[in-house]
Amino acid sequence: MTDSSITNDAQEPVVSTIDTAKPLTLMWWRFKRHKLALWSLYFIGFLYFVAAFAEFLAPYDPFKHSKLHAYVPPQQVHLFHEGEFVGPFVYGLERTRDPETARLSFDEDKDKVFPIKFFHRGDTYRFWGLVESDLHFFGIEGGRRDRIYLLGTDSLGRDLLSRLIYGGRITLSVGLIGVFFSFVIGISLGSIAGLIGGRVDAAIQRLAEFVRSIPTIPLWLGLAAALPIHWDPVFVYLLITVILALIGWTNLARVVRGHFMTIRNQDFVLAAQLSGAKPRKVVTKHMLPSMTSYVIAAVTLAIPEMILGETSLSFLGLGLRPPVISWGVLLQDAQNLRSIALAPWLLAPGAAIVLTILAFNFLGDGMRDAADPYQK
Amino acid sequence: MLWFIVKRILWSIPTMVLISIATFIIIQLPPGDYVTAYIAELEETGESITAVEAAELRASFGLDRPMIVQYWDWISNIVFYGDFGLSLDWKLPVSDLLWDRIALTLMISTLSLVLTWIIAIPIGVYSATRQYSVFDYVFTVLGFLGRGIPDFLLALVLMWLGFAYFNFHVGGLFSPEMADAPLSMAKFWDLLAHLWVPVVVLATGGAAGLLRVMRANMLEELGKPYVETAYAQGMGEREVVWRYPVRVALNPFFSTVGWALPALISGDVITAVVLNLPTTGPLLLRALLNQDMYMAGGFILILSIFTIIGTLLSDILLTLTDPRIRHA
Amino acid sequence: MRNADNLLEIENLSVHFQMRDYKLHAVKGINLEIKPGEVVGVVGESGSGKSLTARAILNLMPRTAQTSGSVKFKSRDGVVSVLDHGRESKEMRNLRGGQIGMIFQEPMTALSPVHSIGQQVMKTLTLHTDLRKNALVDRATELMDLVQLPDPRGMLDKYPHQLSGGMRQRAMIAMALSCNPSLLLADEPTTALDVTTEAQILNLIRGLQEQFNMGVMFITHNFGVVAELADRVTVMNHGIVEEKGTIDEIFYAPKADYTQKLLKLIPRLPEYAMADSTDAVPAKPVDATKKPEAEEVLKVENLKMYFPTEKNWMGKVTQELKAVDDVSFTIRRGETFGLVGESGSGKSTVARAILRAYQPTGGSVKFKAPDGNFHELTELQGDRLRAMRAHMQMVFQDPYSSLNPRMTVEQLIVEPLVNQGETDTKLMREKAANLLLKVGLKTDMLSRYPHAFSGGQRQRIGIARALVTNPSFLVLDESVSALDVSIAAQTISLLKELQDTLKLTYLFITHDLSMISNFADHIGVMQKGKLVEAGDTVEFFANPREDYSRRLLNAVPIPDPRRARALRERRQRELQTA
Amino acid sequence: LEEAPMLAEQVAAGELPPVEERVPSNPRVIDVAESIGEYGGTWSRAFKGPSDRWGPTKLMEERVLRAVMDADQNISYVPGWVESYEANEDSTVFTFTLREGHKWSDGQPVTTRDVQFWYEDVFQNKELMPSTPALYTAAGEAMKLDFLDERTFTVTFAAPYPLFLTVLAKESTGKPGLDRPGFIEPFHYMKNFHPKYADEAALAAAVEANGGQKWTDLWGDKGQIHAWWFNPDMPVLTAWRVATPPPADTVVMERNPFYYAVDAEGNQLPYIDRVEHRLFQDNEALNLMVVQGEIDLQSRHLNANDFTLFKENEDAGDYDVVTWTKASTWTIYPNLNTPDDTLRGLFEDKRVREALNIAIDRETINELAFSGLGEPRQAGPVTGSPFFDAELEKAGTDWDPDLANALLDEAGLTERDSDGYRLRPDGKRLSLVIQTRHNPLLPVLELVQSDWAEIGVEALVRNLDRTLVTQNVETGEFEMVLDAFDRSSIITADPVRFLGRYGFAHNYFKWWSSGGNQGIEPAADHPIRSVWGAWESAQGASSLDEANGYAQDMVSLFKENLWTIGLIGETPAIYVKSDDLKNFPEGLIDDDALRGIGLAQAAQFYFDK
Ligand SMILES: Nc1ncnc2c1ncn2[C@@H]1O[C@H](COP(=O)(O)OP(=O)(O)OP(=O)(O)O)[C@@H](O)[C@H]1O
Ligand SMILES: Nc1ncnc2c1ncn2[C@@H]1O[C@H](COP(=O)(O)OP(=O)(O)OP(=O)(O)O)[C@@H](O)[C@H]1O
Ligand SMILES: [Mg+2]
Ligand SMILES: [Mg+2]
Repeated sequence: MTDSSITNDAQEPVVSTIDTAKPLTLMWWRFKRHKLALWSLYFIGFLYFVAAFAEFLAPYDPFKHSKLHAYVPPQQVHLFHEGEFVGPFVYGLERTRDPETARLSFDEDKDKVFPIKFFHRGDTYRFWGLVESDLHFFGIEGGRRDRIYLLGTDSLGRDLLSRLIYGGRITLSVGLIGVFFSFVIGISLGSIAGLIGGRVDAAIQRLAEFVRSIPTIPLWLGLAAALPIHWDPVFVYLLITVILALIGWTNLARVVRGHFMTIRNQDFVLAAQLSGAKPRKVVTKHMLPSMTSYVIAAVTLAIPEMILGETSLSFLGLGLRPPVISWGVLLQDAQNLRSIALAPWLLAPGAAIVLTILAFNFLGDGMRDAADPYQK
Repeated sequence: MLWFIVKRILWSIPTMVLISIATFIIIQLPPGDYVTAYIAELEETGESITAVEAAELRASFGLDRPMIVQYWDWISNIVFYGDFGLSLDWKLPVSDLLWDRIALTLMISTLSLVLTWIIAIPIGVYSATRQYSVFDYVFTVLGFLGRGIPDFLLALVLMWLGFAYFNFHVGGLFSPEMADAPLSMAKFWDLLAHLWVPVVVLATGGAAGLLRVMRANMLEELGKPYVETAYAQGMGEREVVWRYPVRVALNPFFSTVGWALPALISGDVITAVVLNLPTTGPLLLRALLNQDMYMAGGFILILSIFTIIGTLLSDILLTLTDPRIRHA
Repeated sequence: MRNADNLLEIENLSVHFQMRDYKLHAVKGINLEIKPGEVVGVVGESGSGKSLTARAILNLMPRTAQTSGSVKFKSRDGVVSVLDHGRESKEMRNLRGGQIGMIFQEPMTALSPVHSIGQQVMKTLTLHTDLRKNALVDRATELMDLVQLPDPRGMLDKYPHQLSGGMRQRAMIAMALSCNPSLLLADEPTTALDVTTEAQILNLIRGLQEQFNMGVMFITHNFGVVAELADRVTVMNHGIVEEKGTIDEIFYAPKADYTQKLLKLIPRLPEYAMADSTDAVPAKPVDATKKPEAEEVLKVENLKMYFPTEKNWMGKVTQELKAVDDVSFTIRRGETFGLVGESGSGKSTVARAILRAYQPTGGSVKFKAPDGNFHELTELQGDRLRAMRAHMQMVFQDPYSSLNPRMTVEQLIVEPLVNQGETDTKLMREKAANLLLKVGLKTDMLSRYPHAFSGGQRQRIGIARALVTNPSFLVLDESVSALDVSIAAQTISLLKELQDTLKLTYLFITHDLSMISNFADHIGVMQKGKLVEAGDTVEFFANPREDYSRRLLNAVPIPDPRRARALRERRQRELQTA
Repeated sequence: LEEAPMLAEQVAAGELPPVEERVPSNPRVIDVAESIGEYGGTWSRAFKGPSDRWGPTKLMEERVLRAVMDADQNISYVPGWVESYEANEDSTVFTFTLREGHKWSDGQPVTTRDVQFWYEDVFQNKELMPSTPALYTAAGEAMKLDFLDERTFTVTFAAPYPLFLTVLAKESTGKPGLDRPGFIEPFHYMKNFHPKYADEAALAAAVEANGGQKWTDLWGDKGQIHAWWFNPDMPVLTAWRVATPPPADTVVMERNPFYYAVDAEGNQLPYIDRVEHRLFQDNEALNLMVVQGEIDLQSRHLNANDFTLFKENEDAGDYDVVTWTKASTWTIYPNLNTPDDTLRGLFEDKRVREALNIAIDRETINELAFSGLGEPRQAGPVTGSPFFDAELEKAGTDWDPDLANALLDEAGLTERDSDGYRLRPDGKRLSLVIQTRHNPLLPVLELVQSDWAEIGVEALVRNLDRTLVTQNVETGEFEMVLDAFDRSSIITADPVRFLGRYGFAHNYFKWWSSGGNQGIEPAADHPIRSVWGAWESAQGASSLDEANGYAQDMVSLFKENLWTIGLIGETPAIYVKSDDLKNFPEGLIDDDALRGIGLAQAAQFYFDK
C-alpha cells in the first residue's frame, strides 16, 4: 500500500535534519541521568567481569584447604613497616590454639613482611576449563605456607575471597534463570487470564489455586530420589529452578490478571486492537508496559529470593551444596551461631548479596525512570 | 455478587477433589513411608528393628494397602465424619494437634502481617511521593537488607546480638521462668520482649516486598491526569494521594492478599523453626519430612481450602475496589 | 494588583519546558486580567498555551514545567500571588475547587476511574462547604440536574467508564461549579456537547455568573460560543497574546492578521439553515455538488448495543441500558456520513460496535472489503477480524486515553503500519513525519510522549495515526472538536483531499453542525439510542423532518455577537410572552 | 529413710503413704558419683519433637539389669528392677526375683502377675506381636516363662543363650509400643484395655474416644495408652513419670513417689523433683538456649563442632562443658551389595578398599573438621570396650597416597581419563557417590574428596534427607554412605554393625537374618559368612566367656577384611552441665549399648543451691 497523496507532495526531506530520537535512544538518555542507576550498571558489569575472570582474579584455588589456616580472620593490608614505606603488604600469620576452648587465633608476625605482588604466579588453574595457567591478579611472594587472606578463611582454611569470586559465577547465572522462567510463565498466564477473562480466567485461577496447594517438600523429596544421583548438582539445581518456576508463577499471574482486567477496556488498548495488533502484541507492547514499574519491582524482589533459594532446598539434597560454590552456599556456612560468634567474616557473602540486589534494584529504578514518559 | 460467590463455591468442589487426590499422591511420592522414617530415627538413636517387624508395622498402620484404598479411607473420614485421622508420629488426632497451636500461630502471623502492612504501605506511598529523597533511599536499603539476608540468618544474628551485647533473653515466646506463670502484666512484657525478634524478622522480609511494589505502582499512577483533578478540587496532598492513586496502586496487593490467609495459618516455617516458635508451620514441616501422611495431608487440605477462600476474597476485594473490574 | 477591580491578573507569565537540547517556550510572557462577573473568551491556535495559562492560575503545572511571571488572584481573604505558593500548599488548597473552579480540557481522563461520579462531586462539596450526608447527596443530585444529565440521582452512582464523553464533561462541569466559585476556568468545556445541551450549559454559566458575580475564563475554539457568552476576547497564538479586546472589537474590527484569518475560517451553517433566517424559502444549493451514487461500503442493520445496569443475585440482567437501539444506515464509497445528536445518545457506541470494539447485542454490520465481498463484522473473530480491521480505522473521541502514554508519537503513528507487516523503519518514519506536517504539527515532536502535548495536538496525532495506513473506511469521533478553526479547516481539507483521491469513506461523529454541513454527504441524527432521522445533508439542513433535528439546528451558536444577542433577546421575549 | 520435701505435704495430708511404705524393703542402693545430694530443683533440658522421647527415655529407663561403669571405665552389670537375676550352668534357664514391697508409680504392688500378663497376653498375643522377636528366641524357639511365686519367675530357652542378659540390658525395641522394654506390664492398669479382661463396651468407648478403630489402636504401635511418654496415667517403675505429656511445648516429668532406689544414706531417689523438656525445632535454637544458660544438663543434639562456642560462653551461661567419649566412629561404608556390578567387583577387592582407606589424610580431617578433638581411627570397638583391638583401631589409617596409588594400579585400575581420574574396567570414570544425612559432616567429605582426587578417584558428595538415605540403604541403592559406626562398646549387646546391617553389606545381612527370604545371598566363600558364623557360635555358646571369645573373632575378621573406611572416632560427647548440677560423672563412654546418659544414673543428680 502506498500513500501517494501524502508522500509525493513532500518536496524536501523533512526527517533527516530534525531531532527524532529513537525511543531506545531516548530511554538511554534518560537512564544516564540517573547517576546511581548508572553506577549500579557499572557495578553489575564489574560483578560479571569478575565472575568471568574468576580464575585469574581469585588469588587462590577456591577448593584448596589448608590445615593450618582454618578460621583466619581477614588480614589487614599495611603500607608502612616500622615507619618505612614498603607499599601494600601483609604480615605473616602466627597461629595458636587455646587448649581450653580449642579456639584458633592468629596474630601478625611482625618479622615477616609479604608485599602484595600483582600478576603473580600461584596456583595453577584451567581458565574456563580450557587454558592452563598460573597467573593471578595478585598474590604474595613467600613460602608455600604463607598466604594472603583479605576476607579471611573458612573452617577448612580456604580463602573466602577466592570462594566469593568463584561463587558469583553460579549465583549470577543459574540463579537468575529461575527468575526469568517464572516471570515468563506468570506474565503469560496472567495476561491470558486478564485479557480473555471468562472461562479461561476461571480455569487459570483454579489452576493457580491448585498449584499453590501442592505441597512442595514431598515433591522435592520424590524428585531427589528420582533424579539419577550422578547428575551434576548444578544441573539438578537448574532443573529445580525450572520446576520452581512452574509452581512459582501464581502471584505474578494474579497481579497481572488483576491489572489487565482494569485496563483491557481502555481506549488505548482498543486503539491498538483496532490498528490490527495481534493479541500478543497488544499485551507486550501496550498492556504490559503500563505495569513496567510493577514488573521491575517484582523482578528485583525475586532476585534475592532466588539467590537465597539456592540453598533452601539443600537439606533435601536438592539445592546447591558444597563442593559447588555459590553465594548462597557460602552464606549457608555462616548460618549458625558458631560462625556468627566466632567467625563473623563468614557473613561476607551476605554483604555481597545485599550489595548486588541493591545494585539490581537501583538499576531497575533507573530503567523504570527511563521508561517513564512523565520524566523529563 | 451472591451468585458469583455461589458459583465460585461450586467451582471449588472439583478443585478440592483434585487437590485432595494430588496432595495424597504427592505426599507419598518420596520413597519410603512413615515406617522408613521411623527406622531412620531408630538408627540415629542406635536402635534397630528387623525387616519382619517393619512389615508388621506397615500392616498395622495400613500402609501396605493400595493407595486408592488408603485415599478413600482418609477422605471419606474427613468428608463424612470431619475426622482427619491419627497422626502417625504423634499418635494423636490431627485436629487436636492443629487446634493446639493455631491460636498462637494466628496471633503471631496476624501481628506480623498487619505490622508489615502498616509499615510497608505508608512507606511505599511516601517513597513514591518523595522519590529519591533521603528517606526513600534509607527505606530501600533497609528493605533490601531485610530481603537479602535469609530470615533464618537474620533471626540468628539478631538473637546473637541481643544475647551477646544487650543481654536480652531471646528465643521462644517466653522466658523459661515465665512460660508457666499465670497471665500477668509481667508475663505480657516478657512476651513483648520476645516477640520483637520474630516480628522484626517476619516484617522486614515481607515489608520490603510490599514497600517496593507500592512504590512502583504509585509512581505509575502519580502522573495520571486524574491526580491533577483531585488537586484542582482543593484536596491536600495527603488526601489526594491516599484517596486516589493509592486505591488504584493497591490493585496488585488486593490481587494476592487473599493468599495471606493460608499463610496466616501455617505461619512462616523457617523463622518459626529458628526462633523456636510453637506455631503450626514446623509441625507441617516435620510431618512432611517424616512422611506422617495423615497429619501432612489433613493440614495441606485445610490450607488449600483457605487458599480457595483466599482467592475468592481477593476477587471480591478486587471487584469492590475497582469498578472497571466489577463491570467487565 | 494593578487594578483593584480585577479578580485575576496575569502578568508576564512565561512557561517553558527544558527539552534535551533546547527550551520549549510554551507561553511567552502573556498578560491577562479578568474582572468579577466578566467572561473572558480565550481563543487561539491549538497548542498556543491556553491550557497551560489556565493551569498556571491554579498553580498546577506539569512537574517538568518552569514558570515565571506572576498570577494574582483576589480571593475572599485578600490577594494571593499564586505562583509564590507551593503546589501543595495550604493557600492553594483553599483557592482550588472552592474559589476557583476548573473544567479540564479532557474530562475523560481527568476523572478518577475508581470513584463514582457522586463520590467525586461530593468530595469537592465536603471540602469547601458544610454540607454533609443527605444534604450533600441532594446538592450533588441538583448539580447533576443542572448540567442536564439524565437520571440525576442514578448518575451519582455511575463510574466514568460508563458515561459518554459529553456526560463526563458535564460531570466535570458540575464539579467545577459545585461550590459557586468566584472564578471559573473553563477549558473547552463544551466540545463534547451537542448544541442543545451546550446552549443550556452556557445558560447555566451565564446564570451563575450573574448571580454570584463570577469571573470566567472561557477557552474555546467555537466562535459561536464566544459570540454567545464572552464579554471580552483574548486571542493567543504561539504562546503570546495576539490581540485583546471587547467582543465587538474582535469580531468587527480585528486588528491582528491572525484574528482576521481565524474569523475568515469560521465554519458557518448554510444560510438556508439558519433558524433566524428571514427568508421563508431558503435558496437550495446547486445540485451539482451532489456526487453520483456509489457502491455501498457499510451496511448497518438493526444494530443494538445494550449495557446491563442491574443484575439479580443469580447474575441475570434485570435492567439494561439501550445505548444503541435498532439503528440502521448505509454508507457508500467515498462518502461522508455525519452522525450528530444528543450527547449520550449512543453515537460513540455505534462507532465502537461497528468496529467491534464492543460485541453488539444484536443486528448486523456488513462491510465491503477491498476484495469486493461483504463481510459480516459482528461474526468475525481472531485473524479474520484483524484482516478486516486493516481496512478500517478510528479516531477516538478522547485522544488522550486512546494514545498509549508510553509510546512516542512516532511509535504511535507507525504502529498500524508495523501491524501490517511493514519493516522499513526509514520509510515509516518519513510517512509519520509527513503526516504530522499535514495535520499542522512539527516533525520534531516525533520523539515526544503524548502527555507533553496540548489537547488539540493530541487529537491531531490520533488523526495522523488513523490515516497512516490509508484505510478505506474511517470513523472520526469528534475529531476536530479541540482544534482551532484554522487547523480544523486544514484538517478537514486534508480529509476531503484524501477522500477525493483515494475514495475514502468516513463516518464522522460531531456536534459541530456548521462544520458537518460543509463536509458530509449524508447526515444521521441520534437521540436516546435511536437514529431518528437520516438523509441527504442538504435535505436535512434545509428541511429537518424531526422535531429534535429542528431544535438542534435552532440551537447552533452563531459566530456573530450582534446576531446572537438579537436572537437571545428575541428568545427571552418569546419566553416572557409565553 | 528420708522423705523428699515435695512429697512431705501429701504424706501429711494422708494422700500418700509415708516413704517407708513406698520403698521396697530391699531397695536398690545407687552409689552417688560425688556426694550425697539435696532434694529439689527442676532439671531443664530440650527435646526436638514427639520422636525425641529417646532423650527422656534414656535418662531414666529401667531394665532388669543395667550396665554401670566405674572411674577406670570398667563396665559391670547390676540388677535393675529385680532384686536378683541368675543363670544356670549352660545358660538355658534364667531366674529372676522381684523386690519385696516394690510398687508401681500409682502405689500398686509389682508382682509376677505383671510379668505373666506381659508374657501371656502381650508377648503371645498374635494381634500385638505377629512374630517373635529374635532376641527372645534360641535355636529358633521362643523362650518360655514359668511363675514360681509372687516374686519369682524363670525364663527357659531351648538352647544355651549366654548373651541373653547382655542383650536385655541394651535392647529396648521390642513390640508392642516399640520403644518399651518388655517383660513387665502394669496388669492392673493395662487390663482395662485388653479384650481378654476389659468390658467390651467400655473398651469400645475408650477406643472410639482415642480416635481409633480397633483395640490395638489404643495399645499397639498406633496407641498412646501404652506409651509412658504420652500417657500420664500409665503406671511406671522409673524415677520420674510424665506429668505434662506432648504435644505440650514443655513436657514435664515429676518424681515417682514409689521409686525403688535410695542413696547410701537411705534417701529415696531421685533428688531432683522435676525434669522439664522444652521443645525446639532447630539445633541453633538449642545452642542459643545453651549459651543463655537455660539448659541444666544435656548432650543430645549438641554437636562437637560447637565445642568452642560452648566453651567460650561457659561464664555467660553459668555452665560447664563436660565431655564423655563417643563410642562411634564416623565411617564411609562402601556398599558390597551395590547394584553396579563393576563397582561391586572393585569393592570386593581388598586392595581397593585399603587404597581408599590409606589415601585419606585423617589428621587433617581431625584438625579441620573436629578442631583436633577426635582421633583418627578405623571403625571398631572403642577404647575402654572389652572388645577393644588396638590393631583394628589403626588399621588402614596411615596416610600413604603413594602406596594407595600403587595398590590401585595393582588392582588393574591403571587407565586414566583426561581429568586424571582412573577408569573402571568397563571404561567409565571411577567415581563414587557418597550419600550422607549428616549435614555438619560435609566438610569432612570435601576433604575426603580432595584426598581421593589425588589417587584418581572421584568422590561425589550428596547430602540427602534422612529418610531418603535410609530408604536407599534399605533397598541397597547406594555406592557409599557416610554414617556413624556405633554400638561399639559392648558389641555383643547389638553387633549388627559388624554383621553388615545398615552399612557395607545390608542386603547380605538381610539375607542372613531373614533366613534366606530376603536380600542377596553372598558367594559361598564370601568372608562375611565367617563373621556370621562367629556370631552364630557366640549366640549358641554355652558360656559368656566363650561367647565373648567368638565376638572377639568377629573383630579380628573385621580387621582382616577392612570392609569399612573409618575416619575419626572417639570424639567428645559434649555435655553441657549447669554449675549447680552435681554428681554428674566425667569421662564415661557414650554409647547406646550402655544406654547413653543412663550410664550416669540420673536419679542421683542433684542441684546444689
Ligand atoms: N508536559 C509538557 N511537556 C512539554 N511540552 C508541553 C507539555 N505540556 C504542554 N506542552 C506544550 O506546550 C504548548 C502549549 O500547550 P497548551 O496545552 O497550553 O495548548 P493549548 O493552547 O491548550 O492547545 P489546545 O487548544 O490544543 O488545547 C504546546 O505546544 C504543547 O506541546
Ligand atoms: N461501558 C458502558 N457501560 C455502561 N453504559 C455505557 C457504557 N458505555 C456507554 N454507556 C452509556 O451508553 C450511552 C451512550 O453512550 P455513547 O458514548 O455512545 O454516547 P455519545 O452519543 O457518544 O455521547 P457523547 O456525544 O456525549 O460522546 C450513555 O448513556 C452511556 O452512559
Ligand atoms: Mg488545551
Ligand atoms: Mg461519544
